Amino acid sequence: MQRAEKQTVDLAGSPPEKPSTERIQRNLALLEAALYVAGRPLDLNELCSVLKTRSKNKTKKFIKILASEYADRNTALEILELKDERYVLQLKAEYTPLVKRLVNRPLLSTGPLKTLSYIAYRQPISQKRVVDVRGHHVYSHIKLLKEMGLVVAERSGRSLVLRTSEYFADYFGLSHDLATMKRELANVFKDFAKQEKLSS
Amino acid sequence: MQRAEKQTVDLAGSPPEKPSTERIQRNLALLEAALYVAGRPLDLNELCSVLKTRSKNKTKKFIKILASEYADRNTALEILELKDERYVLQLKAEYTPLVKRLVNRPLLSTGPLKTLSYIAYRQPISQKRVVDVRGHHVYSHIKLLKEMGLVVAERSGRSLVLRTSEYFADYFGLSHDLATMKRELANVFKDFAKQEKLSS
Amino acid sequence: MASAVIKRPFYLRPPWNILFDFHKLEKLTPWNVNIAYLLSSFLEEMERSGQVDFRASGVALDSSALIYLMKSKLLLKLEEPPPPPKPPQDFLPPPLFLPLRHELTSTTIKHLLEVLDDVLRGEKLINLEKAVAEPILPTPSEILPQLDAFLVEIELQMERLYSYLSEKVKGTGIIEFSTLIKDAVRLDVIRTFILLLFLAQEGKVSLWQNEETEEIYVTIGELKIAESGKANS
Repeated sequence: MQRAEKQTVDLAGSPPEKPSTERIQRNLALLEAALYVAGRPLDLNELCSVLKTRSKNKTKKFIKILASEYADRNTALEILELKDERYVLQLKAEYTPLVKRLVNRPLLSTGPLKTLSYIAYRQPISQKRVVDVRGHHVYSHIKLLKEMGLVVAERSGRSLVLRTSEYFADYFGLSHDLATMKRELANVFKDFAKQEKLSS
Repeated sequence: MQRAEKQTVDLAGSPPEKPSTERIQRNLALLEAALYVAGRPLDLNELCSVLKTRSKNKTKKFIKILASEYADRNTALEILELKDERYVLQLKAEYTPLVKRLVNRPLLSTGPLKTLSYIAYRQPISQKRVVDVRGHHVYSHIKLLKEMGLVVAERSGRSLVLRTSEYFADYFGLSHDLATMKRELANVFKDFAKQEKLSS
Repeated sequence: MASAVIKRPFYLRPPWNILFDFHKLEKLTPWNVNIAYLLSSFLEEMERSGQVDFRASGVALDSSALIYLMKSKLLLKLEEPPPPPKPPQDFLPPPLFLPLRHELTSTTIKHLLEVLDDVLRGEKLINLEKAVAEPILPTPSEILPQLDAFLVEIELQMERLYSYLSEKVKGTGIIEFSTLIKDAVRLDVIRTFILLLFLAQEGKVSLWQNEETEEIYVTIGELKIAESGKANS
């Protein structure tokens, strides 16, 4: 708390045109704060608004410094740049199995994740079709995915049509535009298949 | 970064089992991972289990190193020691107002939140009573609330008694002491009840 | 040579031999056999050659029946319901990896209170419903099941009581109700009385009561009258 007070005093006294070390530190901290609370990829516009600047270049410079600091630090967290200049703070994948039991929200196991993949890939898709292809056990998956806000169901005539939510797109840093998102997903799956081949 | 390295090098040179720098880094990263994904205070037992050690002293040493690294780094995040040797990784309070508009995801959807509020208001309360008042669908809510660590269930004779957890208190900024927490909750609810009476 | 040819009957030659070789019969594909042709040519040949042999005809008939049976079994096999449709094939993408991210959530204690309002209103409703629905008297359903079972079995019970009575009144032709219900519980007393009323209605027993002692007397004396009446009519 004392630290914080000192910092704001320093900031208030610093000249605007010559970014002081404190000012840089402050911007980096703001970006870190934004990424930490969001828990999803943020695009450059959102990050600009946090820094209260219109300069995407400036924001990009800061976020890249922050990402490289994280990389140098070599700890459990990483800042990744996703497609379309989106950035996300997350746990490195290798740590997931070691701490996932401490997560206070339902985590999806492989079965529901497969169902999610399939819905995402084929959306909009009727619930019936998903059940036909994946089996009757997916009713529980669909319920879980809806509860977690990853999938939404809409009534269309007599059938239920499933699609992924905006939260889903945000979570994975995918486009909100359906066609684009599907293309992005197809690439994700292709990369995955490649990795599988390499590792097997 | 340099500071952190210096520190770990110091440790590496210290007796008795002479842990390697990599090993120390790994332990620090594990604790960071645990605190990051939990998003709530963890006690020493939980942290010990992450390091797969029984030595609370060893774990305490590591968590203190991690906390001081965070402090030295002077970014948006901090690791604080709370009462009863509990530790939490959190956003420094001063950053909250600057980024809170990026937070738009509710803890729970309305249904489970209603069930949680009812349990909090009437606790300790039998599961049966909650089901009677709210309907059979609340079994899934209670399951979710337990999975999220917001509610704990205790067997009392032949019935299950529900009450809110310490994590619940942490989340809503209530006291960690159970008795005080209940008093605080009671006060909040009393104020609410008064308003209710006035408005009706 | 010539005698050997004469000895060997014509039907052991193709094409008729398949009707007389049981080992071949079991192995052949029944659809390849034209039974009508085989049998008619067999008869023609028998007539032509003059080698009339009823045993051979019998065997030929038996074999062709067997071939028919094989054909019809195959037909039924073909008509068995088709296997359940296999799940449609589709590209199943690999499971998405969900990276762990901390995420602040927006729910505050204020939200908790807002929804609590709703829940408590629901709680009041539940209590209200309960108060209204609280039954003062036992519901009919609590009594009816026993009564139902009794009514369903009433014919049976009447028969039982009647044969019991028939045995009891053999000597005197009369029995007191009090003797009938000796040691019986109240419910059984009532049931017995109801059964007696039913029997009396059907004319199988007669009942009358002594006005002073209130004893009810039961006889099955009228039965013979009723039966003879029936027989007469």
